[in-house]
Amino acid sequence: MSFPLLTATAALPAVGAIVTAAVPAARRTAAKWLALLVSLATLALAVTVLVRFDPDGDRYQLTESRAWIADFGVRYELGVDGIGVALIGLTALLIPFIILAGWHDADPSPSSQLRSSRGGPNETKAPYKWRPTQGFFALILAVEAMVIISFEATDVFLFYIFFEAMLIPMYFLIGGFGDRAHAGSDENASAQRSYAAVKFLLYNLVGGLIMLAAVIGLYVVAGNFSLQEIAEARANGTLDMATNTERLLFLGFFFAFAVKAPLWPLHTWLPNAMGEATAPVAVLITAVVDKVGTFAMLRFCLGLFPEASKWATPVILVLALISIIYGALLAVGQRDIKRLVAYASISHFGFIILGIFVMTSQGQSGATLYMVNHGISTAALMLVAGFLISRRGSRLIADYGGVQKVAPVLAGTFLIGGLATLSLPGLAPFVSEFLVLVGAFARYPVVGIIATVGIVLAALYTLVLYQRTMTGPVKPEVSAMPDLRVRELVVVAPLIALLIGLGVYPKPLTELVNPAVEHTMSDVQKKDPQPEVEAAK
Amino acid sequence: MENLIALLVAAPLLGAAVLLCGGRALDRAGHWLGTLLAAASFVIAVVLFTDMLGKGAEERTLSQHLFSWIPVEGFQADVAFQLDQLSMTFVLLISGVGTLIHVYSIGYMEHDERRRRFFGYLNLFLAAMLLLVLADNYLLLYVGWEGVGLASYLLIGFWQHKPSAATAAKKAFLVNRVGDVGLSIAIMLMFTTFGTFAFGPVLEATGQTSEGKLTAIGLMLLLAACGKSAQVPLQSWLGDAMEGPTPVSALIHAATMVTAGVYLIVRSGAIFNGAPDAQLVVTIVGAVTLLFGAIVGCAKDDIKKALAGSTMSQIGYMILAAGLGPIGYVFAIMHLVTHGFFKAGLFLGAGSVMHGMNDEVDMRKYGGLRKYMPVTFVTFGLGYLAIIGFPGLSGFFSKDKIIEAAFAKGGTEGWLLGSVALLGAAITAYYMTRVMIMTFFGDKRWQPDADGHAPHPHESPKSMTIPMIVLAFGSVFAGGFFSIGDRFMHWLEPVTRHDHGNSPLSAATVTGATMVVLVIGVALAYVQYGRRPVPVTAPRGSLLTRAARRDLLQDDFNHVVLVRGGEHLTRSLVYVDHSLVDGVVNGTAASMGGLSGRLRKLQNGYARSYAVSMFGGAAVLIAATLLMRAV
Amino acid sequence: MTQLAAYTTSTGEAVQFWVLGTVAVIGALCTILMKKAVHSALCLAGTMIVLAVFYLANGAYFLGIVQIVVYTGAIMMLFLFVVMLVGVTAADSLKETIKGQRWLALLCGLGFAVLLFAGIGNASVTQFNGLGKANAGGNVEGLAALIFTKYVFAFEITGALLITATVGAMVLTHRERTERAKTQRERSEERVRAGKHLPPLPAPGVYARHNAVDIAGLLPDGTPSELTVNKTLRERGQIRDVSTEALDDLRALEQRSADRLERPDLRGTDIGRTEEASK
Amino acid sequence: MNPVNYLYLAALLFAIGATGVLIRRNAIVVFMCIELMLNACNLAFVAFSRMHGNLDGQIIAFFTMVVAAAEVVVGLAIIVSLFRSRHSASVDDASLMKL
Repeated sequence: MSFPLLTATAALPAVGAIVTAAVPAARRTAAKWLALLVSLATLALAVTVLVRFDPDGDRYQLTESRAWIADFGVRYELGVDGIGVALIGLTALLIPFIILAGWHDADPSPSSQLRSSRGGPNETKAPYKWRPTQGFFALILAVEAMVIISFEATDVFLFYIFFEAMLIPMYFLIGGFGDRAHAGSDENASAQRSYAAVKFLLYNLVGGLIMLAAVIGLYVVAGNFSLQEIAEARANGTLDMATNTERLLFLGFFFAFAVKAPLWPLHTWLPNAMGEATAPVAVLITAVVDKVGTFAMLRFCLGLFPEASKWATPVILVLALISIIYGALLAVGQRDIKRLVAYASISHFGFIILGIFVMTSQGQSGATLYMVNHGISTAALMLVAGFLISRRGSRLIADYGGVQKVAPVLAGTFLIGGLATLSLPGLAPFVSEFLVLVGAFARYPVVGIIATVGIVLAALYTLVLYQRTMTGPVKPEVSAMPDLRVRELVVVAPLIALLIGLGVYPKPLTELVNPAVEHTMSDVQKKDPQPEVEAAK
Repeated sequence: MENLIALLVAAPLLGAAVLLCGGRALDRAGHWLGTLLAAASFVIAVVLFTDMLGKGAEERTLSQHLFSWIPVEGFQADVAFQLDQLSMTFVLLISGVGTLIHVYSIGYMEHDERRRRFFGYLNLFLAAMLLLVLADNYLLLYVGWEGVGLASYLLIGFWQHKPSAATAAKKAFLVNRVGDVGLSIAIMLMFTTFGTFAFGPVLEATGQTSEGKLTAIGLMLLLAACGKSAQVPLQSWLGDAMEGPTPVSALIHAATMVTAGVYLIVRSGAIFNGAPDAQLVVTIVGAVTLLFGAIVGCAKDDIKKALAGSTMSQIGYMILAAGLGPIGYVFAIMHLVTHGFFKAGLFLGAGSVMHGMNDEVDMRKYGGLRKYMPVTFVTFGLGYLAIIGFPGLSGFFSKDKIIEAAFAKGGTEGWLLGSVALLGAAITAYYMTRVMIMTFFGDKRWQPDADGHAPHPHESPKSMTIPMIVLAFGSVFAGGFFSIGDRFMHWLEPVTRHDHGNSPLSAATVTGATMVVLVIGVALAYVQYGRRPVPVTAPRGSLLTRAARRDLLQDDFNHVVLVRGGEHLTRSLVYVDHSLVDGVVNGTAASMGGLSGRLRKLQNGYARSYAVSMFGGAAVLIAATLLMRAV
Repeated sequence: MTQLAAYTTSTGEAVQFWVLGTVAVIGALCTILMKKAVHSALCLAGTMIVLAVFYLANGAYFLGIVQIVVYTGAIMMLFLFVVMLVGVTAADSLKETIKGQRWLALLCGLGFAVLLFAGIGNASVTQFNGLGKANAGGNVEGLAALIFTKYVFAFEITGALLITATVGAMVLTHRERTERAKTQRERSEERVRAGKHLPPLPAPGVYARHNAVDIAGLLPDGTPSELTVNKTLRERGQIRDVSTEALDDLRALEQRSADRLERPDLRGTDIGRTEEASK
Repeated sequence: MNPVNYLYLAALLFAIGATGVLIRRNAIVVFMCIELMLNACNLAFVAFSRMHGNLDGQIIAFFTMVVAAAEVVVGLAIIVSLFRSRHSASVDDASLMKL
């Protein structure tokens, strides 16, 4: 058997997490460097996966398969298609930036040693033994490991386990490491943070439990958990599901993914979680973890239940449209920078889900590209916003003004992040958004037109945010604000370069994704609508 | 030769990248670099132009395929350029006027500490605009289209410390985005109808689809054009855009951005030709805007805003002409080019005046400046004569032709449109004369400003006057050069086609009528402003004047309906999200909590209470058993 | 005796049933309604004796005797013994402190009775066999034969149970001394040091309400002599009236229960609070 | 008279005992009520024994007595130790089952 590359890609950060967590309390910096190195090594492995992957080859490549829980037909099965490779690449790419951006986020703050505001009342009595820095980076690596294996798993049960297990480190990341910039007292912030963390956990747990029921139901119906086997059996007719069974199972899966994604009206955990978490963790949530939800819709919902997916399409499209418009409108109404980005993300997830369920090649390619591009663009915007917030110590938009004058580079990167969010042509998100819109329009013109309204609203919230924070007279509180430091520039510059690069030349990505999308299209047995006129091409 | 096309775009793009990413080190040489690259672009354009002239009329189209941009199943978007006569005209205008404005900016922005960045933005604008006119498909055009929007956003909001500038920039971008929705829907429609959105295949296949589809595409394109070219109802951003530095106004208004809409319509001529209803709407929009802009221009005391109104009106002429179909395409473009010269000249002149007057923009505080700024006066004056259509100057030829073409449309529409165009010419003469008189003639009305600095009107430096002079040349001679022997028409005909139409009025009649209204307009303005002293504070004015000062209340409408309504909508949605969507979930949680709290009270810890429940439960069980037995 | 086990019941048995049955029910009711535990115990004992008679009437001679000897004789004495240990003054308050408990209890009791009656009524046992055959070899012998054959295992286990219960009772009531017991000397020294004169309690097991130190001695003619009472006893407050103490205890107990029931809820509002905070 | 009447009597006594358990707070009285309930059961067993014509019912009643004796021993011991520590024989006072 050849080298288990996929296992290694997932296992490396997992091992890294354990080692990082074990670094002695005093060696905080060593832990940071260790985490960074591990994440970079993971990136190298992910690149290897990317290189070894042949877009035009088999549907699932680099497969691994071992018996695991033989009694229940659970196998340790890994394999990637183009979409998975792209998202693994995105994850491995973003984690080093997240680690670098959060370099100082988990340093014990001077106040926390005196009167620790986190960890509950016991900690004031206990001597300061907790190692937040090690924990923070270890948790990030743990999330990375779980996300990567979720993208790789082709066994439904294996996927489910890591899909759910992800919640544990995320819960601690949200609840344990809050944004230091908050309005009000420490106690207030602590209460809000735990509220956000619990809300995150409850929403996702409920989704996960419903999915568990569906997973078990799937086993009862199909007799095993293997994605490939079930899909194959369904395709050649050996596995016949009753219509209602299929629909119920589909709904069970979809609900969990819709919570994770998040789709209106299951979205309210996201603004809380993103608002209260530190900026890098917020990026981790929206750019990495939530992608598992949309990815799983594409792989599991469409792959396992094509008929039910088609059955549910109208409702899902309406919900996606509501997400797009509603998220954008709410973003306009936010007073908190991070919550604004969160609502913008909800709008963008609406686009992704729209692209997946319009079931056209353009829509699904666009949705996949959107996942990658949204990850990069939100990371850029959110991380710069995090740098901004850490300087002023406030998340409220009204507390800023005229930053452009004192910190032009920060303002410039913020603007580019914002422009990416509003899908300016030339930047990567445009490609994906336009593909989704075209894909939607080709099959459901009205849906496409309504979704297009979203791009105006996107401009509105982005520009209002930029105007209120960056332009105008310099507020006294921001007048001494330093511009981006080298570490921060190292974080932002590559992201922006990627945004521009993928905006101008997205071909490598589309070529990676296209064959996978073709497979998905054949799963659901849908053909693209043909143009009315066969123009000479 | 065709490999040079990419360089046209690449040169200013490189400049933008270097200037914006480069550090302070470039502060001293940055503006030269920017100007040089703009000039390089112009030189390349000229080279390509001469090459093009050397070919036969039908072989002049060049194309360059760079790379495949978005290859997705059934969806091919390429980065490819197409340079034909229409594009060439624009490229020359954009890079030429653009270069002049760069030169002008060297002087105008001399004291601005962020000059390097300004030049970066100018270069970016140039690159985007060139991309727009060079693209060989609608999607790439869309990139340029939005790129222009971005650059104008950056330029209008260049003085970001002024909240009004930042707001104006945002407004411009947003209104343009509304138009962009039209363009993207048009592209989607093309994609679903034709399976492609490259110019060639789409424009060739227009005959194969229904008129309804074409009308839909046409109307969507018109929406896009309205946004970018500041046509009613999306014109509101243009007046506010005057918050930007004056070269920006010149660049946006004269040569480039606002003419993009005209380009789009003329480029998509085949689509509009197949959709007469869409064409009718285009002409109506053009005619309405023509009057709208002119009326607004009459009332404004801010010199730049008056010129902005005039721009709106002139673009209205072009849109009107473009809406006339093959009769008008050529004249739309011709007016566009001549307008590019004289309006750029006028704006640069206005900038020069402001430069000498401590950035004062209120014309009521000018007066008698002709003695202090002779060069500005002369160039501005030539621009003035050109725009009102003084015989022999550029505007005369181009505008006259449009009025003629409007009549040639035929039928009631023709008469109506022609009359509106004539009326517009009269108002143009009126408001331009007003601007001229208030600025350069009459008494000195300037006063020390709040800080006690009395303005010392003076002529601007060479770097500013030379571009004005060059543009003045263009204003004077371009029209004649183009019209003699119908040169321009023959040049563009292979692309746009041309149709003479059958005008109910002879060319001479139209010219005569134009002259008459011209004289009336000038005379009215003279009577009102030349004979009497101009009051420094604006009189209250008639209802129309007051409405026109407020952009005919369109902004107020927007404010009340869109801004205020939007604010209420978002605020109520935030509330809904918090209390309804979140509330349902939290309510479930809270009711669970409440229920468990109530249930918890049952667990009061008294053994006897538990005993009661046990006995009660036992009783119920026995009862159930008995009942089941009984049944 | 054998006729009692016949197929029909005699009139005498019917009379006996209705008379003694009434007594048993009254005794049972008194058991639960008497204020004092002693009275309850006595009433229960009465009921049990009646039951013993019923056992005998039903041909369970062995059980009837056992009921009298073991139950009424031993167990009820045990009860009385404990009542004495706990103190006769520890009267039970019949005031109900748990809201609705009494009504619920009555409802349960009544419901239970009705259900059982209904169940028995439904069973329609109109004929019965009588124990003539089973008791032919003597009741005790019959029982013994069953116990040592069919139920021998259960019998052995009950033995173990009894042993366990005995040991358990000893363990429960045995107090392990964790420290050296104070000697009488130490106690008296402590008392002197405290300077307080703790009057003795009334003697246990009697219905004395106070320690009676102020009761004057009787002169030979039967009149009480105040001289026999030491004045200092009164001045020191050495007269200890326990009845008020007992009543106070009772009141305190009721108060405690009431307090506990109406204890304000401190939890259960967490979600609302954090929700407020996040606004 | 039908011996079923014994069963009715047993049922009545049982119900009375149950009510007593529920309304009395003195642990000793509660115990007595439990005894009453056990005795009521015993009566029923004895009556059944007569009805069925075999001695099994009596055996069960016998075992019940034994178990009741054991229970009383342990229960009273518990009451005594409770009284020692709390100076009260009220079952409400021993309500440690609460949160």
